[in-house]
Amino acid sequence: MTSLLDRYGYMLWMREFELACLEGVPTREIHGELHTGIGQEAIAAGFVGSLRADDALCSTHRNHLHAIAKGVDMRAMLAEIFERETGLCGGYGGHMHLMDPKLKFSATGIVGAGVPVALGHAYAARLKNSDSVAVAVIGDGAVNTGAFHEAMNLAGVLQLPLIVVVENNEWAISVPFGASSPTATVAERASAWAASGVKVDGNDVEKVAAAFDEAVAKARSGGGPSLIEASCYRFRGHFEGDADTYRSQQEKDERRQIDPLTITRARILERALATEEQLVGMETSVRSALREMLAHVRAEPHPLGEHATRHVFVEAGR
Amino acid sequence: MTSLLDRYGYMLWMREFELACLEGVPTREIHGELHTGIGQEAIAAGFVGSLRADDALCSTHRNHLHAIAKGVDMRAMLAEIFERETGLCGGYGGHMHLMDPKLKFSATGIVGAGVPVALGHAYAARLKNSDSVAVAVIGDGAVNTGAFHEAMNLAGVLQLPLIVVVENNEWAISVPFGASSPTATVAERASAWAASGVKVDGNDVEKVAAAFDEAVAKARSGGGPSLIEASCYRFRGHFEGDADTYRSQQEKDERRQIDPLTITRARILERALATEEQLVGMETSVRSALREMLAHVRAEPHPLGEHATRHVFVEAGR
Amino acid sequence: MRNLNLSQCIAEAINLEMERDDRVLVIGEDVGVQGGVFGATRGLQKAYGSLRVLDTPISETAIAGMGVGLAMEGYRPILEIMFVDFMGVCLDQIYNAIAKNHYMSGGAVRMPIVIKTAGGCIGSGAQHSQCLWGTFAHLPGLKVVAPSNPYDAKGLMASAIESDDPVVFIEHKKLLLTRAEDFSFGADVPAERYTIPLGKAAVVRAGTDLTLATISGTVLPAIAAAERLDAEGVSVEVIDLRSVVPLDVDTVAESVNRTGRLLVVDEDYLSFGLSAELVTRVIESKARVNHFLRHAVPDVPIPGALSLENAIVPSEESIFTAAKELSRRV
Amino acid sequence: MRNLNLSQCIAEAINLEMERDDRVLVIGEDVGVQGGVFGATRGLQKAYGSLRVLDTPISETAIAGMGVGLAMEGYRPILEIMFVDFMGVCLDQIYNAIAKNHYMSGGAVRMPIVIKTAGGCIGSGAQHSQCLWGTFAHLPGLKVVAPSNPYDAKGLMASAIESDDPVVFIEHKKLLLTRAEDFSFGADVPAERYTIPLGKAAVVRAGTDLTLATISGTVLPAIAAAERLDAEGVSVEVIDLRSVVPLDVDTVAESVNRTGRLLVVDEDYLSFGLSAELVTRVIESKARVNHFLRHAVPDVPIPGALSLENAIVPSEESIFTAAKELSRRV
Ligand SMILES: Cc1ncc(C[n+]2csc(CCOP(=O)(O)OP(=O)(O)O)c2C)c(N)n1
Ligand SMILES: Cc1ncc(C[n+]2csc(CCOP(=O)(O)OP(=O)(O)O)c2C)c(N)n1
Ligand SMILES: [Mg+2]
Ligand SMILES: [Mg+2]
Repeated sequence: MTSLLDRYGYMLWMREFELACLEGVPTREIHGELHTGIGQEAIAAGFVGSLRADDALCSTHRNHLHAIAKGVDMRAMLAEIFERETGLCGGYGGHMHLMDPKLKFSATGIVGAGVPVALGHAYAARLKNSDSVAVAVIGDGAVNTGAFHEAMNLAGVLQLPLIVVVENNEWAISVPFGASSPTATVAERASAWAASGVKVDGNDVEKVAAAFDEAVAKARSGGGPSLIEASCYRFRGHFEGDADTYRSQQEKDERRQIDPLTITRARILERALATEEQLVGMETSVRSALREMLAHVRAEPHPLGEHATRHVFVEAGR
Repeated sequence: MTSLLDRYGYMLWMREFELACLEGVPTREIHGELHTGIGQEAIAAGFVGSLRADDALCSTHRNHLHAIAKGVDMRAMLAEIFERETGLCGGYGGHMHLMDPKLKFSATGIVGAGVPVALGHAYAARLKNSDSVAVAVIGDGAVNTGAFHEAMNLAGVLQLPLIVVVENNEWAISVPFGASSPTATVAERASAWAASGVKVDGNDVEKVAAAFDEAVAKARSGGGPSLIEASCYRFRGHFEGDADTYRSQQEKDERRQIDPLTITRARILERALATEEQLVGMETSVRSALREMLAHVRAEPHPLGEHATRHVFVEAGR
Repeated sequence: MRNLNLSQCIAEAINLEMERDDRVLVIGEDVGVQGGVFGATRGLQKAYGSLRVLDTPISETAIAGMGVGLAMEGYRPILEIMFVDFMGVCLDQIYNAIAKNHYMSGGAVRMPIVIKTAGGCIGSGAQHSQCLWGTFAHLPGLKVVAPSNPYDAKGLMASAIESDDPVVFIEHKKLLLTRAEDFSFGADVPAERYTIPLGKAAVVRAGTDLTLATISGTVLPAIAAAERLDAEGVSVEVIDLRSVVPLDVDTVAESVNRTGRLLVVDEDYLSFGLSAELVTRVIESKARVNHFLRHAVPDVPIPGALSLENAIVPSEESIFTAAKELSRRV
Repeated sequence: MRNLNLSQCIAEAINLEMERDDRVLVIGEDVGVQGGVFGATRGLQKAYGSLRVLDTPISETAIAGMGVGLAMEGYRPILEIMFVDFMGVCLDQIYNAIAKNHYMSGGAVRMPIVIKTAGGCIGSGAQHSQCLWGTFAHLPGLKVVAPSNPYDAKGLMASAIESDDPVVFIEHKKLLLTRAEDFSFGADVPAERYTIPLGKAAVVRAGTDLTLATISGTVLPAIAAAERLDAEGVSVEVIDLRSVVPLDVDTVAESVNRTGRLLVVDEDYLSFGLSAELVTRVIESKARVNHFLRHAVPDVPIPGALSLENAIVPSEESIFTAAKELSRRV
C-alpha cells in the first residue's frame, strides 16, 4: 500500500519537475508548446501503487506527471524535454512524445489518440492471458473525439482491461467543459460503452487512488473497462505562452487556491503522518534533487544534426 | 396524415425499385457493390409524411429507399444506378452516391460519414432560425464509428434538430450486432449524447412512423436530437454478389418470413382499408410502372467518356 | 504602414468576407472566444456572434462533416483544423466528401469550403510540424494555398472564401508568429478588401542565373539566401508559388527558360510531393531545364529537438548551399 | 500448377507467417468468420482462433490504434482496412503513430505492422476505387507495397509481415477477383513459404525501345499492350515496381539508360504522386532519359458510371496509345 506520505512525495516530485520544465521556456531550451500538469498532481499521484511495470499507460500532450507515476526515469524525461541527446527518446520525440517501451509508457500529441493505443495494450493482456491492464489518461476535451468512442466501444464489447482516466480540468484550451459535453459529467456516459463510470474529486489523492485501484482490480479480474472522471483545474495556461484570457482572473485566482499539494500536506499534518519539519525536509530535498538534475541535464549535449535521418526505418528504406 | 395505404404504396415502389435494380447486376449494367434495402422498407416508408422538402436526409451505401421516401425522382435514381447520362448525378456518382441538393438528399459510401453531414444541415436550421430538421439514416454498424459519436455529441451540446435513425438489421456485413455493440440496444446509449432514444419494431411501418414523427416534431420545436433504433432484417446479401455464408440458412429463411410488406398488407385487409382486388391492382400498377421505367432507363445513353474530366472544380483547377 | 502581423491579416480578410456575405461562417476549436490559437480569427465572434463563429468540441470529423452539410445549405463555411497535422482524424470528410461531392453529383452540389489550418516547423516535433500540402494536392478536388507574407495572406484568404471550390488554406505557424515589420516583402497591407487570384505565382525577386521556386515559410529565407548569393555572383530569381493546386507552372517555366536551372525548395516532405511534381511539369512544359535540384525535408518525421529539426528543414543557410551547388553544376 | 487466385495466395502467406510466429495477428472488419470480403484471410480464424483473428466493429481508428498498442507489446499485427478509400477515417493513427513511433522514440519502439487493404478501380465510384499509394508514400515511415500477381502477392506479403517496419499493403480489387489462370505471369505459386524482398522491382518483360514502369493492377494490361506494340515494331520493357516505398529507381534507371524512354503508368492520381517522383528520381540518377511520359488518372475522382471510369483509368488500350506516342517522340 502506498502511503499518503509517499503520494505526497510523488506530488512534490511532479510539481518540482514541472517547475523545472518551466525554466526551459524563456531560455529557449524548450521549443514547441510545453504543457504542464501543475495543479493536477493528485490524479497521477493517485495511480501510484496500483500499476505494475507490465501495465500500460498511454498519455497525452500533458504527460509528464503520468510518466512519473509510471516510474519513467525523470532525468531521461527532463533531458528529452530539454532536447538533449541523453533524453528518453534521444531528442527525437520531444516533450509531447515521451515513450518508454520497457515500462509500456507512451504519449501522443493528438487529442484522443492514446485511447485506441491503450486498447491495443488491453487486448495484448487478453492475448497473453495475463492480468495486466491498460490505462489511458485523457483530458475532458478528448471525450468528444471519435477515437475515444471507438476504443471505448471495443473495450466494452470485448470487456477488456482498459481504464480511461479523464482529467476534467474543465477546459480544453479555451472551450469550457459545458460547451463540449452534452452531459453534466463524463462518468454518466460510461454505460453507453458498458463500462463502469465514476467521478471523483481529483484534488483528493486518496479518493483518486481508491477509485483507480478499484478500477484496476476490476480490470485485472476480468471485470472489463472503467471510466474515471477526476475533477481538477489547470493552474497555468494551456501551454507556456498561452495568454489564457478566456478564463477570468477571478476564476483562476479562486481555483488555484485549491492546490492538491496544500490539501495533501494539510491532511498529513492533521493525521500526524509526518511533522512539519519532516515535510519541509522532504520538500527541500526534492527541490534540490531536481535543481541538481536540471543542472546535469543542461550540461548534456544536444543531439547531432547529422543524426536526424536515423530511425525512420529499421531496415533500408526510401 | 399519411395513410397506411399510402405507406404500403411507398413500400411497393421501394420493393419494386430494388427488384429492378437487381436486374442490372447479372447483366453488368450496374458495377460495384450494389446494396439493396429489400426487407427494410417499413423504416423508410415510416418517414413519409413527416419530412418537408427543406428537411435534410443523409443516407448510406444502402440508400435507395431513403431517397424514395424523401421524394427523389425515381427515374433519375434508376438511371443513375444504371449508369446513364440521364441519371440523378449524370452518372458521376453511381448507386452509392445519390444526391439531390434541391431535396437536401445525399448519400455516402463511407460508413458513419453521413451523420456529421446531417449535423451540418441541422446547424443550418439553427442559423436560419427555421424549424427544418435533419435526418441521418445509418446501419447498426455505423454506431461504432467515431463520426457518429462526434456528430451526436455536438448535436447534444447544441441541442440541434438532428434525428439519427439506426436501421438495426443485426448485421454489419458478417459481423453480428452483438459482436459490435456493448449494449443490448442502440437506443439505450442515447443519453450519452443528451438525445432521446427509442427502439421500435422496424417491420411495423406505423410504429416507425409514430416514433419518427414524434422525433421530428420534437426537433422542430427545439427539443433537440433523437436516436431511433428500428429493428429489421436484411433479406439479401450485404451486396449483390455476397455469398452471405456468415448467416445460417435457417436464420435467413425464418427471418425473411417476417416481411414488412406482407405485414402491412395483412393489416390493411384486416382493417378493411382496401380490398384484396384494390391491393392487387396497386401492386400490378406499381410493378408495371417500374417495368416501364426500367425499359426507358435502359434505352438511355451512357455518359460520354470524354466528359469524365468535368466537374472536378467549379473554377479552373489543377 | 499598418504593421499588422499575418494572423491579423487573415482575421481581417475573413472579417471583410463575413461582412459582405452572410453565408460565410467560421467553425472550429478555439476560433471564437479565443479568436484562434494564433489569433487568426480574432474579433470575429464579437462581431458576428457565436452562431456564425462557432467554438466546437475537439471533434474534427464533426467539424468537417458539418461543413459539408452547411455547404449543401448554401453556406460558405471556413473550417478551422488547428494544425494540419490533425487532418488524419478527419481526412475522410475532406477527401471523400468535400473534395468529391461536386464531381459525384455531376456538378449539382458545390462545396465552397475553406479548410483553414496551420502548418510548418517551429520546434514542435513530429505531430505538430508538418506541412502536408503534398498530401492534399494529390487528392483531386482540393485547391491548396499557402501564403508567404501578410499581404498575400489577406488577399489569398479573400479569394479562398470567395471560391466556389474547396480550398485547403495552410498558414505557416512561424509566419503567423512573425511581426509584419520583420517581413522583407508583403508587410504593407491595405485596410480595404482585395483579392489575389488563386493559382498565380509571384516572382518575388528577379534573377538571371537560377530559378528558385518555393512556397510558404521558405520564401523569406529563400530571398535572404538569394541576396547572399548575389555576392557570390549568382543571380537568383525567387518565385513564390502561393498555391500548390493550382500550380502555376507557366510562371516557373518561363523563368527556367531564361535561367536554365531550377531549384525547388519545399518544407514539406521531399518524396511524392510538390518538388517532383513541379520539376516534372516544368520539364513537360518543354522549358529548357539544364539542371534542377530539390531541397526539402528528406523523408524524415520532424524531430523533437531543435538541433535535429534544424538539420533537416530548409533554412536560409541550407537554401544558400543548395542554390550555390546547383549554380555550379555543369 | 495449383491455380490459386490472388486472395488465396495472400491468405496462404498470412497462414504460413501465423504458423511460424505466434505474434502475428489479424485484426479488422469481416476478416474472421467471413475470411475477408475478398477472401484474403480465409481459413485463418478457423486455424488460429478468434483472438488471433479478430472481427471488429466498424471502427478503423480503434483498429489502427490497437495495432500500435499491440506492436508495443511485441505483437506483429496485420490490420485490415477493407478498402484503401476508408483510410481517411484512421489516417491519424497510421501517419502520426504507426509511421512515426520508431522515429519519435529514437529507435526504441518498433512498429512491425502490416496495413492490409484493397485498392483499385472496379466500377465502384469515387469512394471505393482509389489507389492512394501516393498518399502513403509521401508520409515518411511507411513502406508501401502493391503486388501485381499471385506469386508476388504471396512472397511480398510474407516479407511485409516479417518486416520490422510498418508496411501498407495494397491489394488490387480487380486482381483479387481474377482467377490465377487468367494471369499471364506469376500464376504458379509454390505451396511452401518464400519471400520477395521489399523494394526490388521486377523486369516482367524485356525490351529495348521503351521502359514502361508501373505497379499493381496496370502491370497485366501493360504487358498486353507491350505485346501488341511488338507488332508495331516497338520493343517495350515492362517493369513491375512492386513497391512505391522503397522505390527501386536503380532497376528503372538501368533500363531507361538502355531505352532512353520512360513511360510511367499509374492507376493512382497523376499529380503529386508516383509518376512525378519516379520520373524525377530517374533523371536525378543521371540515367539518359530522352523522353518520358506519365499516364495516370488525370486528377479526377473515380466516376460512378463505367463508361466514365474507362475513360480515365489506364487500360491496355490507353497504355498502348501512350506507349506508341512516346515511342515516336523525337
Ligand atoms: C485531434 C486534435 N485536435 C486538436 C488538437 C489541439 N489541442 C491540443 S490540446 C487541446 C485541448 C485538449 O483539452 P483536454 O483534452 O481537456 O486536455 P487538457 O489540455 O485540458 O489537459 C487541443 C484542442 C490536438 N492536439 N489534436
Ligand atoms: C468507414 C468504413 N468502413 C468500412 C466500410 C465497408 N462497409 C460498407 S457497408 C459495411 C457494413 C455496414 O453495416 P451497417 O452499418 O449495419 O449497415 P447495413 O449494411 O447493415 O445496412 C461496411 C463494413 C465502409 N464503407 N466505410
Ligand atoms: Mg481539459
Ligand atoms: Mg446492419
